[in-house]
Amino acid sequence: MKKLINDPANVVSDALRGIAAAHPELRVDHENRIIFRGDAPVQGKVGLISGGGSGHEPLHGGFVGLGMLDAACAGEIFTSPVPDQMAAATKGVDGGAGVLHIVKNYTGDVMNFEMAGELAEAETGVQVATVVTNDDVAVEDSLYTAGRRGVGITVLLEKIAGAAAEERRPLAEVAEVARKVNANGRSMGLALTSCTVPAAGKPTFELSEAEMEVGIGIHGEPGRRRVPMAPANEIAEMLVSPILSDYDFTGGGGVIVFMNGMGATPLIELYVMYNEVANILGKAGIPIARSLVGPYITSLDMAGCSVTLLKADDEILRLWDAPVRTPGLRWGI
Amino acid sequence: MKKLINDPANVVSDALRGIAAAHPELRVDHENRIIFRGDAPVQGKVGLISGGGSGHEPLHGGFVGLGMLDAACAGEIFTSPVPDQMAAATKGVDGGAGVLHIVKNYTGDVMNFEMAGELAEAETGVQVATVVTNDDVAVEDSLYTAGRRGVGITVLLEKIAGAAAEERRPLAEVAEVARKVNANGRSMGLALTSCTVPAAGKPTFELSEAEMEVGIGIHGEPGRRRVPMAPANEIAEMLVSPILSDYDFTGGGGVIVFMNGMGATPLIELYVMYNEVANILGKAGIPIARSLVGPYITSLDMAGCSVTLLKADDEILRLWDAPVRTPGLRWGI
Amino acid sequence: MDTAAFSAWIREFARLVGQNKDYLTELDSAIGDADHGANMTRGLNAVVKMLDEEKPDTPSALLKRTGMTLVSTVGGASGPLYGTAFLRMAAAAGDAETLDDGTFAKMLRAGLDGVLARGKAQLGDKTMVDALTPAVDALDATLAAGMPFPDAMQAALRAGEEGRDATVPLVARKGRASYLGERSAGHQDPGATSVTMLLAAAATTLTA
Amino acid sequence: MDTAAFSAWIREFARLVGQNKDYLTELDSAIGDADHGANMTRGLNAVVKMLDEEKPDTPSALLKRTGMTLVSTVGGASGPLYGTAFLRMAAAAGDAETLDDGTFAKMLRAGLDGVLARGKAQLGDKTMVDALTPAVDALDATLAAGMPFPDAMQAALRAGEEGRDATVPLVARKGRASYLGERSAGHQDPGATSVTMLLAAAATTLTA
Ligand SMILES: Nc1ncnc2c1ncn2[C@@H]1O[C@H](COP(=O)(O)OP(=O)(O)O)[C@@H](O)[C@H]1O
Ligand SMILES: Nc1ncnc2c1ncn2[C@@H]1O[C@H](COP(=O)(O)OP(=O)(O)O)[C@@H](O)[C@H]1O
Ligand SMILES: [Mg+2]
Ligand SMILES: [Mg+2]
Ligand SMILES: [Mg+2]
Ligand SMILES: [Mg+2]
Repeated sequence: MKKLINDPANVVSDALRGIAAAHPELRVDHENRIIFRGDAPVQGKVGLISGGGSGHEPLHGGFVGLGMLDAACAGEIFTSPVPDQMAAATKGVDGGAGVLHIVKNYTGDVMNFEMAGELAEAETGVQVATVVTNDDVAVEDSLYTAGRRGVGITVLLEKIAGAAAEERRPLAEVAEVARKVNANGRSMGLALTSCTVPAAGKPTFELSEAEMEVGIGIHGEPGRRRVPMAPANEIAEMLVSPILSDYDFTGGGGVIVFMNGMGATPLIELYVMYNEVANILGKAGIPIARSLVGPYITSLDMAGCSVTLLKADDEILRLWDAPVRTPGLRWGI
Repeated sequence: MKKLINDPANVVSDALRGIAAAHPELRVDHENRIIFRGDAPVQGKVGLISGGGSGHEPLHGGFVGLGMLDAACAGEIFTSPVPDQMAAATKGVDGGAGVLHIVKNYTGDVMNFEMAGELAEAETGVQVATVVTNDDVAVEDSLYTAGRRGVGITVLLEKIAGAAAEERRPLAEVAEVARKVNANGRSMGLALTSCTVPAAGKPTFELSEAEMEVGIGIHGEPGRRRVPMAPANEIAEMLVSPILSDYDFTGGGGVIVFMNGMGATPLIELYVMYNEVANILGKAGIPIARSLVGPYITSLDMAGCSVTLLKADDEILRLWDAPVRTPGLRWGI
Repeated sequence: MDTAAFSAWIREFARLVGQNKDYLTELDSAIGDADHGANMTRGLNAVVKMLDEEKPDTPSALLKRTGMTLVSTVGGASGPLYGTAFLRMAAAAGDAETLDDGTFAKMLRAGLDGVLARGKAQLGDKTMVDALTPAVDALDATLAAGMPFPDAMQAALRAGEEGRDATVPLVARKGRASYLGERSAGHQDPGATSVTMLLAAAATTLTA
Repeated sequence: MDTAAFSAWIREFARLVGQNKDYLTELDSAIGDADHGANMTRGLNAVVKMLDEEKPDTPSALLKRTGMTLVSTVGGASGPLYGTAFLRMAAAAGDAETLDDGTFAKMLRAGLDGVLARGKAQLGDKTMVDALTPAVDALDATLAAGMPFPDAMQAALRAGEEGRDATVPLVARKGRASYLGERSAGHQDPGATSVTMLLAAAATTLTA
C-alpha cells in the first residue's frame, strides 16, 4: 500500500486538519469530526447536514458552504459516523427552521442517523427531517433487502436542496425537493481496480488486467459481476442502459448528467466517457440540460467511474444554477 | 493497461468531443484541436493562449474561459502541440490587443511555440509575447541544459495573467505580471507510481511497493532519485525544503500554496499532505495567503503530488481573487 | 456473575477481536468494505479504556457504558447493532449486583431483540443474527433442561459457531453484502463471526 | 538521385521507424516520456500519405512537404527538429531535378545545421545531434577521399551508429532526458536512434 498518509489510524483527523488549514471559511470541530459553514447556524434557514464514511472526498465535507451543506460529519474510512457526531452537527446548524439529514442508504448510515435523530430531538427538540438517497440501479430494489445504495445522486441532491434552503423555504419543502431529486435520479458505477482501505493495507478485491467490476458502489465492495475489459463506448452502454431501463428520462426538462470519477481515474478519461454517454443520450432522444464531470463522490484510490442521470424540471434547474460556494463545487459567487 | 478509452490513438480527439459536449460555453475546433472561449476573440483584450501535451487535465483546456485562457491547444498525450495549432489559436483569440503565449519550459513546447509565433506574426502581423514557465526546483537551473521544467506555477500564472488581461491591461503589462508570477513561484513533485501512456500500453517506469520517485515532472519521466516510502510529514519536508532553499518566501504578502494531485491521488491524501505543508510553512514563519488543493496539473494516472509556492503581493492576490469561470477553476461569477 | 465477571467478559471479547482483527477485515473484504476488524477493534479498545477509567460498579452500568461507547466509537452497521445489543442487555440486567444464569439468558435475548429491532434482519439474511439467534435459543433450551451454566454456555457457543458457519452458503439480504447478490454466497459473514467471539468470551469468563 | 529516389528514401525511413516504434518508445520510457516511437510513426505515416496524394515532383518540393508535414503532425521536440532538418535540406536541394552526391552531402549538413540552430544542442549533449554530426562528417570525408557514394553512405551510417551507441554513457544536457541528471547515463538516446534509421534508409535506397 502506497499512500500519502502518516498512519492509517490518523488519516481522517489529519485530513480534517488539512481542510481546516486550506479553507478558513469553514469551521472544523476536530473532536466531533464535523465540518461546519463558518457562519453556522444561519438564522431562519433550514440546516442541511450530511455525513458518512470518509474516503469519498470531496463528498461530504467539500460540499459545506453557502448554497449546499451547513455541516458534514466525517466517519472513519468507509464507516458511517456515529450518532454523537450527527447529533452535535444537528444542534450546531439549527437556525430555528429545523434540520434536514441527508443520508445515503447504507445500513450503518441509516441506523446511526436514526439514533442521532432520536438523540437530537430528545435533547433539544430541534425538528429533524430525513431524506435517504438510494439511486444505484446496480442493486435490486426490494423491501426484503437493504435496498439500493445511495451514490452519485447525493452530490446533486446536496446542491439542489442546499439552494432550496438558501431560498429560506421551510423544512417540509426542502425535504420535498430533496426527495424529488432522489426519486428522479439513477446511477450506475464500474471499477477498473479495487481501492485500498488504509487500515486494511491491501486492495479489497483483486481484479486482473483483463477484467472490470460492473455495478460497484463507493466502498470498494465488489460489484454485481465481473466482465472483460471493454472500450469506452461499450462501458458507457453498460452504465447507461440499466439506468434508462429503470426510469423514464424522456419528457421533462432534459437531464443533468453527472460523470463521476472514482478517485484514481484521470479527467481525460472522464471526458472520453462523457462523450460516449452524451452520444447514447442523443440517440435516446434525451436532451442534456446540465452536466458535471469530475471526481465528486469517490472511493479512495479506486479507478473507475459512475454515471448519474437526474431528470430535470424548471425548479431543479433553477436550484442547480443558484450560487454555491464550497471547496468542491462553486459558481455564481 | 486499463483505461476508460476507446483506442489509444483517439484519446485526445474523443476527450475533446467530451469537453465540447459538457461545456457548451466553450467552442472546440476539432480539426486543430483548440478549445476556445465561446466569445473569442474578445475585442480590446489581450488574448491568452497556452497548450501542451494532453494528459495534464484540467490543464490547459479546463482553464479556458472568462478570467483565464482564451484558447488552449491540445497536443497528443505528453507531446507538445504543433505550430499550426498554436498559430490558428493565436489568430482566433486576437482581439486587437495582442496575444500572450504561455509556454511550459520543455524543448518541444518551446520550439513549437517559437515556430508558431514566427508563423502567426508573419501571416497576420498579430503581436505575440511569450512567457515560459520554469518553476521545478527538482531540475538544476543552468544555461547549458534545457533548464527547469514548467509545472505547477503554470496553473497559478494562467489564472493571474488571465485576470490581468480581463482588466484590459496592455500586452506588455500582462506579460510582465505573468513573468512576475513565474519568477516568484517554485514547485517540487513526487510520484508513488508511474503513469501509463495509452500508446505505450504499459507504465513508463517500474516502482516497487517500497519506493517512490522524488523530483518528477508531469510527463511520467523518472525523477531525480528513488527513495524509500515515507510518511506524509517526511514527504512534505522532501518537497518543501528544496523549494524554500531555492527562493526566499518570507516577507511579502505571504504565499499562495498549491497542493496538486498527479491524477490518481485521492483528495483525502492531498488534504493530509496540505496539513503537513501548512505545518512546515507555519514553522518557517511564512503566512499562507491563499490555497488551492486538488488535481489541476496532472500526469495521467500517476499517483503522487506536487507542491507549488507562489510569493504573493497585493497585485497577485487581487488578480487571484478576481472572478474566473472555467471548467477547472471557478469563483466570483 | 458480578461486575468483575462482566468486565472480564468484555475484556476477553476485546482481546479476541483484537487478535482476529485482520481476519475479520479479510472476511469483510470479500463481501463488504474491509473495515469490520478495524471498526470492532476501535470500539472495543475504547470500551476497555472506559472500563479502566470509569470502573462501572454494577453489571447494568458496565453494559450500558459499553453500549454507549460502542455506539459512539464504532460507526458503520456494527456500531448501532452491538451498541443497541449492550444497551438492551443493560436494561435487562436491572439493578442487581450479581446476575443468575436465567437473568443472563434473558439479558442475551434482550440483546438479540435489540439487534433485530434496530437492523430488521431475519434469520437467514446472512448477518450477525444468524449466529446470535441459535446461540440464545441454545442457551435457553439447555438451561431449561437443567444443564449447568458452563455447559449451557458451551452449547450456546457451539450453536453460534454452527450458525456462523451456516452463513457461508447464504445469499445476503441485509447489510453491505446484499449488494453483491448471488456473489455473496460462499463467504462467511463477518458480523456473525465477531458474534462467536462474544460468545466464546462469555464461555471462558462467565463460567468460573 | 531523383525525386523517386528521395521518395523511396523517406518511405523506407517511415517503414523502419514503424517497425521499431515500440523500441523507440521503450528507449524514450527510460529517460523520457515514452512517446518518441508514437510521435515519429504518426508523423511519418502522415508523410507517406502526403507523398501518395501529392506526388511532389522535385526533390526540393518533396523534402519541403516532408518537413512541413512533420512539423504539423509530430509535435514534441522531434517534430520541429526533424521538420527543420527537412526544410533546410529542401532549401539546399535547390531547383534541381536530380542531385549529385556532393549536393546530397551538402543537403544533409544543411539539415544538421537546422537541427543545431533550432535545438541549440552541442555534440555530447546526448541528442540526435550525436548521431547526425559524425554521419555528416563521415559522408563529407569519404566523398572527399573519392569513395563511391554507396560506400560513403555506408561509412556515414556506421559513423551515425557509433555516435548513437556513444550516447549511452552520456549525461543528457538537452531535451527531456536532461531532467534525470546523472540518472540519464546508461541509456541510449531515442532521437539518435531514429536518426540512424534515416541514415540506414538512405544507405539502402539512395545507392542504387
Ligand atoms: N441489518 C442488519 N442486521 C443485523 N446485522 C447486520 C445488518 N447489516 C449488517 N449487519 C452485520 O454487520 C456486519 C458488518 O459490519 P461492519 O463491517 O462493521 O459495518 P459496515 O457494513 O457498515 O461496514 C455484517 O457482517 C453483518 O453481520
Ligand atoms: N535541444 C535538442 N536538440 C537536439 N535534439 C533534441 C533536443 N532535445 C531533444 N532532442 C531529441 O529529441 C528526442 C526526443 O524526441 P521526442 O520523444 O519525440 O520528443 P519529446 O522529448 O518532446 O517527448 C531526444 O531523444 C533527443 O534526441
Ligand atoms: Mg463500513
Ligand atoms: Mg513528448
Ligand atoms: Mg464493513
Ligand atoms: Mg518523448
